[in-house]
Amino acid sequence: MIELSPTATEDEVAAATERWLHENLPPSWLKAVLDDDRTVVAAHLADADGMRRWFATLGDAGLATPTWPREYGGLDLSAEQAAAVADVLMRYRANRPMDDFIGLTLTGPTVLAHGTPEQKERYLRPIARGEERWCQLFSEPGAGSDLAALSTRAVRQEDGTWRVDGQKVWNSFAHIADRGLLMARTSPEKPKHHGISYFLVDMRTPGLEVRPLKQMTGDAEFNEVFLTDVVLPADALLGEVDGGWAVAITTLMQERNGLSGRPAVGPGVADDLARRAAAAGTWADPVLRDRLLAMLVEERVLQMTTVRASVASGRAMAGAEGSIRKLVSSGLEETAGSLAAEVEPVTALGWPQGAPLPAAAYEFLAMKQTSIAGGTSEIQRTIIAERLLGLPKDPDPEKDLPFSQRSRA
Amino acid sequence: MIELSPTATEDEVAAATERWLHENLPPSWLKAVLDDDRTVVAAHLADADGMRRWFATLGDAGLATPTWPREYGGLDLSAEQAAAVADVLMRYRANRPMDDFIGLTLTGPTVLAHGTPEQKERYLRPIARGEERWCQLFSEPGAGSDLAALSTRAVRQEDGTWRVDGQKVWNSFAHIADRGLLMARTSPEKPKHHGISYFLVDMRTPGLEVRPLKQMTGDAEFNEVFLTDVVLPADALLGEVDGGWAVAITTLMQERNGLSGRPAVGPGVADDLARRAAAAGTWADPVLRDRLLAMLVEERVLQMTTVRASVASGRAMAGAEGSIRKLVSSGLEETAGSLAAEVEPVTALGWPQGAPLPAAAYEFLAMKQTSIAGGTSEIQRTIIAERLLGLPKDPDPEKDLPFSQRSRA
Amino acid sequence: MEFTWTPEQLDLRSSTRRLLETRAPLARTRELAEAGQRRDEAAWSAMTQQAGLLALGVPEEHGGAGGSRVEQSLVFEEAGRVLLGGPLLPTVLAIEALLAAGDDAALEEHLPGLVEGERTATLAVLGSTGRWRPSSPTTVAARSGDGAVLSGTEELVLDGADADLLLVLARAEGGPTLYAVPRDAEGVTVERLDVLDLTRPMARLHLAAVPARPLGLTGGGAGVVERVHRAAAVLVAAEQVGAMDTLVARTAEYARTRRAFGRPIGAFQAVKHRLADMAVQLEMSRSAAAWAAFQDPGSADEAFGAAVAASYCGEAFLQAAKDTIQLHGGVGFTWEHDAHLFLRRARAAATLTGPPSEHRAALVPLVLPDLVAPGHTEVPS
Amino acid sequence: MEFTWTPEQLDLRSSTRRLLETRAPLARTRELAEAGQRRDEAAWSAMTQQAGLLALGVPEEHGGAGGSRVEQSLVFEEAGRVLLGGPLLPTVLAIEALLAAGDDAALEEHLPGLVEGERTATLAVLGSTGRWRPSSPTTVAARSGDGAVLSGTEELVLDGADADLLLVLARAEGGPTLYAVPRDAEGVTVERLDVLDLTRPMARLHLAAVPARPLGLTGGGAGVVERVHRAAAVLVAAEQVGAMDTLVARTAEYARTRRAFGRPIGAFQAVKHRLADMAVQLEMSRSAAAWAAFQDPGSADEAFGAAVAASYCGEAFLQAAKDTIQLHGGVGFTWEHDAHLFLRRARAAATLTGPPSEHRAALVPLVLPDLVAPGHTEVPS
Repeated sequence: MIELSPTATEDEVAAATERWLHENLPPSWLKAVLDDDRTVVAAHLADADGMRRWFATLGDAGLATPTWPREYGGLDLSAEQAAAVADVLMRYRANRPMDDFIGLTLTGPTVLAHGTPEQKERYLRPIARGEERWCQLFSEPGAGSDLAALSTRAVRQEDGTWRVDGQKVWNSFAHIADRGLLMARTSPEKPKHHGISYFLVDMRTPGLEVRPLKQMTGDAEFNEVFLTDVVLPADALLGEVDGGWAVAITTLMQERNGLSGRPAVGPGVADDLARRAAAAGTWADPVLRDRLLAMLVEERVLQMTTVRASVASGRAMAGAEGSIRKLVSSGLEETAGSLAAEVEPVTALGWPQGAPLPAAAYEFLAMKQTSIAGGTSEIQRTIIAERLLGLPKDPDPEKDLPFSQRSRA
Repeated sequence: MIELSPTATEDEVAAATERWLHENLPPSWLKAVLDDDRTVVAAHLADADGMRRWFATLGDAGLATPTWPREYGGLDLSAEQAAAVADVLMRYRANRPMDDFIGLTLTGPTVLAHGTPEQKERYLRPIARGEERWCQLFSEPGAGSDLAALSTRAVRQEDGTWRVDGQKVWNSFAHIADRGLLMARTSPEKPKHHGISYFLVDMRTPGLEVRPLKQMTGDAEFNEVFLTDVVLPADALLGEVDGGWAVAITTLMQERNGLSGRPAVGPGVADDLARRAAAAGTWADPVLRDRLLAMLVEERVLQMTTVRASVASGRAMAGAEGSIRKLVSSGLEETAGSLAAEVEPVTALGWPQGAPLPAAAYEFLAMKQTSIAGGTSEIQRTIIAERLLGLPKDPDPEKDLPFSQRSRA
Repeated sequence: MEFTWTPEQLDLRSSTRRLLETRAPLARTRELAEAGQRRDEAAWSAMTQQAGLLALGVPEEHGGAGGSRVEQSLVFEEAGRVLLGGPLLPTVLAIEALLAAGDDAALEEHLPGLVEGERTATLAVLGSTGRWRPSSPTTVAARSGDGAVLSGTEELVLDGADADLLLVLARAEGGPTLYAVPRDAEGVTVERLDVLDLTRPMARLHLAAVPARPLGLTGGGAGVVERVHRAAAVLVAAEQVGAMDTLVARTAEYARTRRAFGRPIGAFQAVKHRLADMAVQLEMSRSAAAWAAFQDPGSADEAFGAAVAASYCGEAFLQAAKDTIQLHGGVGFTWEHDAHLFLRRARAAATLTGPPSEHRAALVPLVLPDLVAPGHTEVPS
Repeated sequence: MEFTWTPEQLDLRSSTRRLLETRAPLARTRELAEAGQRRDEAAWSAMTQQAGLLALGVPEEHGGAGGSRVEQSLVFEEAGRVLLGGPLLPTVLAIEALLAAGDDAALEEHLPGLVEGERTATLAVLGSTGRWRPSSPTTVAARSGDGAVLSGTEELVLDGADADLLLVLARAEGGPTLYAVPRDAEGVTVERLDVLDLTRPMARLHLAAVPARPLGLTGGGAGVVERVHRAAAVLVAAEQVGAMDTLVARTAEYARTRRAFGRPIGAFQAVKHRLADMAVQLEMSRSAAAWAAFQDPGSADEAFGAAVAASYCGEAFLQAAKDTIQLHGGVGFTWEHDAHLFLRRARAAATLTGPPSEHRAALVPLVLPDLVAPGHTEVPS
């Protein structure tokens, strides 16, 4: 484990991380990074065994999970210090991949907050060392924005185990995950928020079936997960029986705390679109040009806002900061997708058979994804209005009704 | 009264109206119109006595209120036929002025639908002949979009008269009106829609005070009306006691039935703005130009929609047509006001002391008026969603509560 | 008179709707799209040979039904409702081009087969830029003996890999000229494409000294293509209205039945008001598309109506498709849901008929002619 | 480092807020506006002589407080909150111009009186077009003996009827040059205007052979004015953030308390979501304005930050002012309500700092220099 004072400045943290990398990264990898030799770096990243060993080294040093407590494989660093670590790791391509996002960012803090000592011992270190990958089993076909309307059932058996039946949807990484975070209804006779429990699930449990879910882009980044007579051990329960909603809140609050490095203001998607417009000849259109520049401005202002939110004295968005950023970036993605198809109008419409979708077509088709996934833009506006402005909550006439008595479509 | 078959085509109606005008319009006026001599026409329009006589002639012929029954001064014409009449009258500048809108368009149909024979006799002919001008006393400071929340009280006295106290607001023409349409609460112990009555009020009744209400433009088109111990005779009541809401619905449904002539597709506000941009040099800005043209397109499409709505076979907007047109035209007015200030940026910012507001400044300041007055854009969207698309109604948790028990700010 | 449909026209609308609902419903459109097929053969012959839909735009002296743009537009509105794709639009536009070129021999040769649906045709008039620039085609016609040979690349050719007849616009000595080329002519290389709008197969065509027959007057091609461009704008606008109508009806139905937070989602103003805006834009689009269809083909009023309808309906449909996805939430983003078929169509249609800002710029000489002067206006190139 | 304010800076913000809340609250702004007065004398001397707000932008060697743009921007944010108008902005910008011109004699002559608030100054640099075109001024400087005389019309001169000193940009032989002119100089005709933004008196100035003293180098005026334009963009953006903050707070308060249909109107999503969008744009604007203020005056980063802030905050403020009126309904449309004062300010500020699309176009050479090439870009003229 690397030694870092809790009062170290971000620059000191970055320097210490860099020193450690120079000492611990396989020499050929280090050299390739320093020489900017992308072929060699790519070869390292493609070497599964080598990466497994590297993640173990990284995890043992506490650098994969720097904000966690030292006893569970972390370094007790602040979010700002951790961002400095992430920054350096990314520069050396030595960071953990996106596939590990749920384990590192959601499972870790949730188990830390609600787990028994045994659960912490069992689950945290394998995440820190990259040995187990996680997915999230929350949304259901009938419970999207209104997550607490979920109807997957978990029934306690006489032997203390749980039998689970239901269907989940929009589960990223479920097809490659070892474990999952599951919410299920344990007491349908209670109001909807009060009858849900939270489980830690082995994805290899019999009865659990993962099917890819094809999106409008043609990709299948997400999955559907069907649970049929799935039996979970008693200690799969995280937190109290029927106390799952509070546990889920912890998970949901983490969604925006990814280790994404220190924010900066610089070229983004709009700059790329402008260059593509120049190449396609559409930059000559003054109306399109102004729209591209308006997008560029908004993108930069979002970056500035992200920088501001990362600086203690700049924070004033009182709990709604993540929603503000998500709302704006969803809008930007929609704008980018619309513009992409106008910037390269011919390319977006047809391409050689069997070739991958051109960027313009893909961006156009994917533009709505962020406005919907992870809480729709409508939900974000509601959160902002309620948390930041203190406006009254949207009514839910069935909030206090027993779940089993609610109206159905 | 002029003779017209109920099956006359619009062109036949127009021709008959024109013939009648040639026979009845004062000869110098007729000549001035035919010669396009605007000075002489203006002199006629400014001659109060002459206009009074003319309105009497027009009214006696049934042409001021062609859709009304013949027995009350109308001609039993259809809306399409009446539009043909209005068209011709406007062409000869022989139509009734905007100041008479409420009497002609709101009071008439409301009294026809809900009045006693005595009330019809008393009120309708003076409207048809231009002898009495009306205003509407509905909105209150605490009851705007939620009109049924009005709190002006009317208490029945032992002698059968009503004592009224309260305050009204946004009353066009109240300062020049002879009579008013008043809604007041007669039974506060009933739910809000069920305790309102509707009265026909003499605006000269003691205790009734009209004050001009200055708008952000600096104009005072509207008034506030204060009612203090105003005593109304028993026969001021229109419809049943506590049945005022149904009467008011009749009035509100008429708001868009003004006799505005036959609709057409042609140059509008956007064309004017484009020409002003050319004069100011801002037409050279391609981004502004595209926005002006987009407004021009929308304005033309609204005209096309108005034409469509006026043709029987084109109607398919099922009761929401007025709301659609109001919503779009509010948006256009807002766009026009925004554009005006960009088209003539220097003019809009400052002008010689004491000179009237330049168009660019006035249009900019007035741009929000239509989005708010006569039912906000939010209310129009709600109406469209409920009537045209059958979406569920917005909840009103206090709808069925006695008015006196409702929450207050 | 605008917006006054005859009983016969209304019958045509109903019979077309019934025909498409039974023979070419949206579910069938999806099957064809997923299988990469251009048309359902049985439905095609029902539409052409039985219902005679392709004869609507053809004068009686040429063996057609003598219908007007109004009839055609009613048919395309119905076609839009079920996202009918394939050879219908390109063949109708090719017929329009043949009629506009006024070349009697060509009409006699090609029209009967096309009208009967036995053969199909398409336009290759956007050149290598994929944009409507009829005065400056990029394909070149060179003289060769008595006739001409064409060389160039043609982008975004609808049904280009399967249509029997290609109408190609090329730069000739006397000016832009339209040529007829059999698709299987020597020198034509067809590059079949994967497409954004899954309902409308497209190809890129490479022409290498392809022998071609001129249609109508040499140098008259630009005028013909401009006229066809307007027809395309008017018919596509009608199609967009039909498509939007499906979107509004389906999304409203979803909002009435899908529940969240104890209520149908249609009770939330965020949903309700967005749907109201969709309905408003649909009604406005309906007016614009119909108004354009009621104008005389070739008239300035038609040019105006086409530009208004193309810019308004194109943007409205794109917005409606996006809103449909947003209001459906996750399910709207899946492949299984039809929303993306509409989104794809909306984008492709807007590109194929030309960007809305170009249509708006085209209005200036029509409605603000005094503002067309050096320094006053600029049509984006 | 961006967004890290020192404790002294935060103190400055609080003390300025207290000062303005007591001496120049919004209600006082309205009184002055309705009476057509340029300033409250007592408040002005409290701001200048006591609080030294005008010294913030002046280096210590010139007798100032040596503050940076960050301090100035904090003050302008507070001023925006109460829509403080009058001579503050024009005098601060005139001081900026004097400093940028670097003419020691002029600094010695003018700076002390301006910093102390004893005298006021303004810029007359927009010429007869009312637009920022520092390379092509419309006022002309002619030689006259040793000095120069200026002739021309200057539009949109803030506080132009009352400011003691005018800084005029004129076309001289050696290029655009800035000149100092006492407002009461012979040949200056002041046309006091009625104004849209009631808080900021404006005048049109007619100069007829007015004797003037050049500031700094002949031909150096364009650079000076460009620098001042950027300062104006940054400070006005801060002011806009303050003003928007007032709007969001007041509108949210209204939405929490005003009831309709049995609920506070803030429970309706149409209101709630519109307010959320206002809050988002406020937070975004806050970031943009502060980021710009943290950049070194004169640097390319400042030019970038100023263009971003001016275009973003200008449009956001205008939208917030419109939304405020919409969400207040009828009462928001009355003269008595403050909403229109904000709407007026928003419009005037956007014109005075230049149209957003111009600021966006100015970004191209800064962030996409490879796209500045013939045919690639075009700055609207």
